[in-house]
Amino acid sequence: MTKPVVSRESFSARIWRKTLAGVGVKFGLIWIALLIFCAVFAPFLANSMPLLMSKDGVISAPVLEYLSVEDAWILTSFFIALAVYRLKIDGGKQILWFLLGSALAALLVNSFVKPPVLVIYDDFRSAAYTQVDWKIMPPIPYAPVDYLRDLGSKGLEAPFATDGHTHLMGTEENGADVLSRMIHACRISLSIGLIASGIALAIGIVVGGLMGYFSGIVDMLGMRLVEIFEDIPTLFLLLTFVAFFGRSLYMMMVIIGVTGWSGYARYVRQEFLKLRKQDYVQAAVASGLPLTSILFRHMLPNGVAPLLVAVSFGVAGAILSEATLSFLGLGVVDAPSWGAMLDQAVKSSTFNWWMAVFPGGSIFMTVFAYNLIGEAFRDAIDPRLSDKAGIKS
Amino acid sequence: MSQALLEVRNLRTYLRSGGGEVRAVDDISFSIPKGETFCLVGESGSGKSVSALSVIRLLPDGVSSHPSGEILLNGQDLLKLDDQGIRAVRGLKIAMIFQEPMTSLNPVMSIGEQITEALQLHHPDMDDAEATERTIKALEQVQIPNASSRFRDYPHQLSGGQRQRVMIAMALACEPHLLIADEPTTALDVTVQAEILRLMRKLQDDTGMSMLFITHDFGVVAQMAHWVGVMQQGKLVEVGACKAVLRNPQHPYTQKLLASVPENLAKPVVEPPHTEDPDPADDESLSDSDKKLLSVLTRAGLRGQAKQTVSLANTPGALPSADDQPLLQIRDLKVWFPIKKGLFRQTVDYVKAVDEVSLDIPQGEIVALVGESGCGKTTLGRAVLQLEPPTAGSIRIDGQELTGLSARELRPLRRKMQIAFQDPQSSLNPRLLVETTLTEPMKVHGIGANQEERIELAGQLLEDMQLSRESLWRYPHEFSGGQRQRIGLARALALNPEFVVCDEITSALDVSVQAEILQLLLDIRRRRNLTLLFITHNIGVVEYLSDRTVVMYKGKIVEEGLTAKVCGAPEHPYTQRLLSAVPRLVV
Amino acid sequence: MLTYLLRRVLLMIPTLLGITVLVFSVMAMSPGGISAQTLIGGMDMKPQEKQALLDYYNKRYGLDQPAPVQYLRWLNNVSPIGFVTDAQGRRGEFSFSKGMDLGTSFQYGRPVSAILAERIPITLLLNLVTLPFTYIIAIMVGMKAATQRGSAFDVGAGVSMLALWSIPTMLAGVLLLGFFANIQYFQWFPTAGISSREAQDMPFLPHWDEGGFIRGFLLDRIWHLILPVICLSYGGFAALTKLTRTSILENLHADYARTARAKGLAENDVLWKHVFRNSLLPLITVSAGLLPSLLAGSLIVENIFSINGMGQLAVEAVKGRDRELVLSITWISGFLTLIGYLIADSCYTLADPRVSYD
Amino acid sequence: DRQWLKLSEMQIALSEQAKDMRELRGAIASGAIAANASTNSTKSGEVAQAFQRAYAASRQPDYAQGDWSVEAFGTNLKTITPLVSSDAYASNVQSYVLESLITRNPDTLEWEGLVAKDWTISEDGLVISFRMREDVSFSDGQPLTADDVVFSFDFIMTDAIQAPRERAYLEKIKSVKANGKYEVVFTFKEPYFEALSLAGGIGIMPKHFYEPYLKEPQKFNESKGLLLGSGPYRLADPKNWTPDKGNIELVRNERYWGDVQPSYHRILWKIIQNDSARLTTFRNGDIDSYSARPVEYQELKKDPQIQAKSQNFEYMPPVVGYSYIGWNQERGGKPTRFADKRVRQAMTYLTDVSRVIKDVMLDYAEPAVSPFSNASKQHDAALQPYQVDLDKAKALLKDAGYQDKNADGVLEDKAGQPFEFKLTYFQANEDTKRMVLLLKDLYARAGVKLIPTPQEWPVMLENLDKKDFDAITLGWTSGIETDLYQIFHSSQAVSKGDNYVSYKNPALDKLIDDARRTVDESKRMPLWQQAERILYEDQPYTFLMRRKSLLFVDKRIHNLQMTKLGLNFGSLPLENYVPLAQQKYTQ
Ligand SMILES: Nc1ncnc2c1ncn2[C@@H]1O[C@H](COP(=O)(O)OP(=O)(O)OP(=O)(O)O)[C@@H](O)[C@H]1O
Ligand SMILES: Nc1ncnc2c1ncn2[C@@H]1O[C@H](COP(=O)(O)OP(=O)(O)OP(=O)(O)O)[C@@H](O)[C@H]1O
Ligand SMILES: [Mg+2]
Ligand SMILES: [Mg+2]
Ligand code: NI
Repeated sequence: MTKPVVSRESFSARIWRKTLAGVGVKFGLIWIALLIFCAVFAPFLANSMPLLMSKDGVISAPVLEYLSVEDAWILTSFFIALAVYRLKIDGGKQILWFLLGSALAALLVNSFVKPPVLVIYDDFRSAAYTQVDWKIMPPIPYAPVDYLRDLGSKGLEAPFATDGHTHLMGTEENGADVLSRMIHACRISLSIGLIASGIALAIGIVVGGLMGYFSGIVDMLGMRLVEIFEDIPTLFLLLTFVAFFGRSLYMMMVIIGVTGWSGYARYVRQEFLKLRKQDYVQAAVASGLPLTSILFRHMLPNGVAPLLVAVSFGVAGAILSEATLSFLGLGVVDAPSWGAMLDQAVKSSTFNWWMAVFPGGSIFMTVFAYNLIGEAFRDAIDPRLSDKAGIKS
Repeated sequence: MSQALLEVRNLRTYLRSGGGEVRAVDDISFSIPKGETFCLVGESGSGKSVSALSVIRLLPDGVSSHPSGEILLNGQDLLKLDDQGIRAVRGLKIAMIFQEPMTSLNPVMSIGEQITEALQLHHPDMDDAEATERTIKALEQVQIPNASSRFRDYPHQLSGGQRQRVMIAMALACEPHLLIADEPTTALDVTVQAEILRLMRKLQDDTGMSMLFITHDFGVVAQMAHWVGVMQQGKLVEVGACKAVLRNPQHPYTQKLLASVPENLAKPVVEPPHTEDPDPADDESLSDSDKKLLSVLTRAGLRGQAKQTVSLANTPGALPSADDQPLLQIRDLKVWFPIKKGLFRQTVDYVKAVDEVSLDIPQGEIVALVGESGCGKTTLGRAVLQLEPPTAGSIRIDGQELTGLSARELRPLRRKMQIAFQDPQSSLNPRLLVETTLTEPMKVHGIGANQEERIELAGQLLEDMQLSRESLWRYPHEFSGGQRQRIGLARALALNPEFVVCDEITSALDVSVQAEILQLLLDIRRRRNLTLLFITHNIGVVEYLSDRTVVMYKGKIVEEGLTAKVCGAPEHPYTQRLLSAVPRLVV
Repeated sequence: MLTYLLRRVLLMIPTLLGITVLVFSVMAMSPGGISAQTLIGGMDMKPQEKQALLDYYNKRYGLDQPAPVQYLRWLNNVSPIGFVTDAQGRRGEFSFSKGMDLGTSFQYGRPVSAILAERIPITLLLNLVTLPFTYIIAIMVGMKAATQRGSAFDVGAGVSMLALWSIPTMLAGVLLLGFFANIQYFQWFPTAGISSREAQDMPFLPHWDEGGFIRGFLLDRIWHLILPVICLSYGGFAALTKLTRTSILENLHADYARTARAKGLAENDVLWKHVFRNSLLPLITVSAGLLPSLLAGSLIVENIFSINGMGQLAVEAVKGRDRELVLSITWISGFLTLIGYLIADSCYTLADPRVSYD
Repeated sequence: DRQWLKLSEMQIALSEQAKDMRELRGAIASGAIAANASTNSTKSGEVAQAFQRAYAASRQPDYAQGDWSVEAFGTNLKTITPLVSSDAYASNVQSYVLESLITRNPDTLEWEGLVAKDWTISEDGLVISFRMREDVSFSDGQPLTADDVVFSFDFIMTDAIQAPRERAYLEKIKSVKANGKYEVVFTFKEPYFEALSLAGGIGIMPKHFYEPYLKEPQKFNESKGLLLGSGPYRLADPKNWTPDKGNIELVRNERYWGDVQPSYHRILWKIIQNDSARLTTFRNGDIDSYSARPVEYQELKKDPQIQAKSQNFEYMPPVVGYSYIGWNQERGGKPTRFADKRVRQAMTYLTDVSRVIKDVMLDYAEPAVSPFSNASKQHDAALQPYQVDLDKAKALLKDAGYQDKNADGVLEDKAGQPFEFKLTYFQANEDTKRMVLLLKDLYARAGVKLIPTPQEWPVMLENLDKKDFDAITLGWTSGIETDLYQIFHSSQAVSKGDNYVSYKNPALDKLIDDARRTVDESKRMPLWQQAERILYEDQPYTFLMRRKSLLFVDKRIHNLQMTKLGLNFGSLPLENYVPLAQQKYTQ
């Protein structure tokens, strides 16, 4: 009489499939993948030193010699991530393995990688590196902080407008190659979004979960805390924190995270309040399952979907926050960042289109990509479409 | 039937959904004479609503198509009308009432406005005063008390039954020739349902309109219909005069449906449940009895009177003797929900959901808990399981006091008692495999030495529930409602509890599925010597299933006794009223 | 309703306290923290002079005391009930009606309340213009998208709204300014400020005069506000449009809409008479939540368009470590937001008969 | 005295160059004590010396009165009340309204009378008495008398008035007395080489207007726009200007007493914070001048639109400040690595100033040798800027014990600590940032690691006061004659003193003390030169450069001339005008 349609697909798999069905989201994912690629392989894509060269018969790889601790760590972590993904370990453990692996990598890298403290980029264009048998240069032969002193770059040269050396995207105010900085800045843009949102998410889930599950007085106090962080304009809090605690990149991530959790907490709370009344949660309680299992196994996974939507927008927001901070003069100093570059463009009173178009465009694309993913995700978990999955809204 | 007001000929309605096309209505023909009622019955999804919506042309434009057929209202083919034309028919000649009185009224418009809107739409020359007057009259007609003062009320200020009356008033305001009612009482309490049905019959008598009445309850059919059409998978498998069809169903499907009605179910003859532990030999007898059961069922469907004899078998002698300590002992249980108001949310009053209830349930007994909606049935069940902290009173299971225990102290005791929920949608965690749902509690309570063993146990459990073992590796959304309900039951039984609360586990299901589950329950009871607190509002189910019946009214138990006695000769006036409201399939 | 309002107002107190505690501790923990040293910005004083000034500030604001004590002092001054303090900062008797004293800004040397009184109206004006503007556009687009679900307009609107969301505000601001207020391209709008200097002498409404067309104060103000308002609002379109669209879609298929159709109502009437009002409800609730983000957004917009609002003031105050100002700005903007929520909730009660607060 | 306004502090506040003139008028002193200067013979009899240039301008054939001067400020003004205001913008506004006794001639750099007719200085230099013009009145018509001068001094010296800066500055004056209605006598505590400018430079505030505020000093201290004086322009409402107006507007003082009436009808300042908005506004022709950064200047010079509408100027005002890197010699009571003279010299050898000027400033700057400008008489022409010399620097560092012992590219000192230091700079200045990045690369060549450390103004101030930094780059403004005491005297190396690099040299101290006491210029200059040589040798700072002013001015402004004080744009008495045909604002 009833012919059950057997689609042997888990709820999350279905959401993923539906999410991925859109066109926009594919574009978004491709863009993000491109960013990840750039972030991981930045030193090999844009650098002043040869990738490989042979001088007097001796073959050396200067890029590796000059590989910074950070570069090395990111590379190893990336490959660990690949390996873990390939190994098909079960969901939760994958993350654990990855974290363990990259922590180990951090330790090893810190103790073994010892690049020179001072890098004089001009030297790579001197005889020691030019009079060689052969050499392979990275596709963009300029490091992001190579200000081309020896080439007498005065900065702000339009793309291709330069004599002798080509800069595909021109140079920025200090004379560095824009494309090179763009590539290296992928790291900041990716990490600031992910880490900041990660921090915010962690705080939000804990606070919101406790509020939602226990309600009552916990809820009441928690809500006040949420309101506090909500009512002060985030940017203002950011400004205050950055102004007062300095402006390192990590600080910035922490700060964007610490100030951005209130929205997530609200979401989680709302979901948990709703879920608490769901029969299957009641059944779990009736079965005498421990609280952690109820909270994290039965409630969180069911409440997490709308949260993920919020996160994808949060990641996008964090990237914009970084740009805004740069605009207010609180960005990072020397490190390449899109926000700082865009800031140069909007602050300068002459309109250097390449300084606005490339970094501005990348910020736009990245934010847009995250938004597209978020949007697709939101449509995928739309309650009207997923009523059959057990969460009624 | 030259007198026919509405004549549907060879109607087909196809709906596009996803990639494919659903033949929701597949070549049906019927006609409704003036002043008479045509009832459409059939299981969920059989195409009743789509047929009705096709008649009034309310199906979404882009999705539906009518490859063939005509719908003649007074000889005019509705399918050929343009938008303008059909709008003139809607409300004026054909009106419709929907199932959900809660959501079918616009929440931000007063009920008066909504009715006058309909009036003025079809009588553009009617001025406000007259419209108001007519509206109030319409409200009075449907017996809304103080109609003139309620004119300005918003839907949320009315009870469910009143809202449905407003819907009827709205539908009748323009005195349509045909009223389509799509399960107008399904969402209502039996008592309210009885009133509404009575009202509708009266109005029909007064106005002489015709009705297309959709329901899945044969009891209602028996009360309302002049004509009956039985639908199955988009087809009208049987059409005829009401009495003829109910008494002498021709089509096997109609027969099966009628047989599944609890009143018509044959109660399997069972030996006293408490005697011995079921021995392995039982397994064989089970499959035997199953076969027997099925054959009895089919035959019983034709006779319909088997029930009487079977319930006689339910003599008190078959029950455990009363001096044994009861498995569950409830004393003066109160569950009061504070109503908080004012500046500091101080408690100003209580909703006395359960108020001084005392109840004993001996081992192995099935106790039915009945009562109207909101009388506190669920709350009582949840309180017994300590899902709702009782305000006062004591609950003992096996002599062990439950109230006042901490969550940790309670945990080992949870093994003994479990609960199964009404809503098959939300009672299973959609993110967990059936396997996890079943084995996780086992693990916590130390059942089964290792995971393999637990999976084996879970598999067995599912087989008991007549589900395949492979179901373990599926997610809840891959099952139908009835299957999910069985998994929910399996979860409750996974811990091998002595006592299970079943909270309206069948009310979301079709009759035929309901019948399966009920038989399953009896079977399990027989094999496991299970004690059940069966919460329901369906008297038919009560009579079929339970040994003893407890009637609740406004948080208190008003009557309690053997089912045969309570249902046969109710003492308390409330119980009498409740029972008389139940639409019976008396043919 | 009244008790509900009162209760909400009472609940604001812990939140506002929390805000000030948070901000105060951030400032106290920051490098330099709140010390009189940062107040002596001038480089042109002798060491003794600086010391004297330091002592003066220390005495006046109690900056040499431990942070918690300072905070309590500040709180006492700000709260309308508390101990009366005299000019020397000595504590007098307890009073319930001593009035609020927001203190004196370090940078400006003027009472904070006076400074805020100048700035708040400007920011409020900006936001109160932006909010309806955002709503009108979002509702119009959202509605069209919902009724034409799946059409090119629907898809296009969805994508372009999302794209707008993704444009960094400062880029948009600078580009708008560079293209629409620039003689080289289109000099349609002014570059800075919220009114021309002549506007003060103009009549309020535009009219024709013998000298030609007189813009009038109102039109002048609008003319100045257009670019900033666009800049502030475009980011908000995406979320609101989406919300409108889903909300309308949901209601278009709601049971009551079907009832209305069954009555014989035309589709347009169903949309406007029944669906529209119900669809607006979720939009009301989010309106208050937009306020903090608008306040934050005005930080940049005010900078680009040289508008002297709270945003600018906030940046200045933070950069100048102006404690009294920072504290007051934060709690007042928090307060405004909370009031915004309250108003939104009250509007909700009005719009939706089902909700009643007591 | 604003002599020691930090250059970069001005950079925050100032971006248009007219301020040079304002600065100057308000402040600068030179040793040239033009004794018994008097209203000497003038070209046209009745025109006073101070108005000669303005008079000449008004004789130009295309001279016309009318039009407005419209400028932009980069930040909102907090107040324009004299004394209370602290930024250069406010003093710019005030310079059009308040006048002082004397002013400096832009051609000769000599002092000449403005409100004063002439003055005499006693033999010991302790008493200066001014004879004042008798026809001077404030813009409200009240005559300006000696009482007002005395009042101005007393008002400043009143403790309750918030004018600590001015009080500190006038501290050397013992008393100011009126001698009759039009003579005022200043008595000094000790001989001081800048006594004349000190006394003559006080802005004269009308007694009748400001006196009431002595009773309510708080009201004065908190006021936003209390500004009334005798100058060529006035506030339309001298009491009620407020910052929220968004602009500042001065109107012509119709009662102006001067020999030449100013040309513009109004002076208007708009507030435009955003740089590109300011440029756009200039492009649109809505403001009259735009001061550019070097990079911008180079671009804009090529811009046809800008070229068509404006005239551009690049010039080096004599009072332009110099920028430097200060090497902190003492930290936490212990000498730092920069306490070693060889290290400081090495750093100077490494600092390729000419490259900085070329790359960062695009040659719109000249190298600084010492605090004294090359044109100043204080400067010893024999001293040449240090030439960059990597080998010499390396040798010096080696000599001082620095070597790269672990071959990581960074030098280590004897204790094995790497030679790395933080260079603190003010974050908001793009050119400084570029320079620091350049220096970082330059120092790297010698194995010295520079860590750029941008800081906010308050944080930087605090670090300066606590002497908590490694090295810092900032700027000082110069005067026509520059006093070294504040910055290099060892007595100022205390907490909160301006000798925050803790540079101590007894020989230099003595020279400074002597020079300051010497009123006779011919004896004083050799002392300064001697002091300069010590600084040159010791390099407590690495002196970097003096920047050119780069300015675009609207073409309709006429009679722009270069003087010894720089461009005469906006200098007072007003010399610029707009010919009738080009006038834009008619009101
Ligand atoms: N809008 C729609 N789009 C696609 N398919 C639909 C739509 N509405 C109904 N159907 C399908 O048409 C078939 C008939 O549905 P219908 O609502 O008429 O059943 P019913 O007999 O009224 O059931 P119930 O008793 O549950 O109301 C079902 O298979 C249903 O899934
Ligand atoms: N958590 C709660 N807070 C306040 N009141 C509650 C709560 N749960 C139930 N109630 C109230 O207690 C009363 C009894 O509710 P209960 O759910 O037990 O009724 P029921 O008999 O199960 O009804 P139904 O047949 O509709 O399921 C109702 O009036 C209900 O509104
Ligand atoms: Mg139906
Ligand atoms: Mg219930
Ligand atoms: Ni839903």
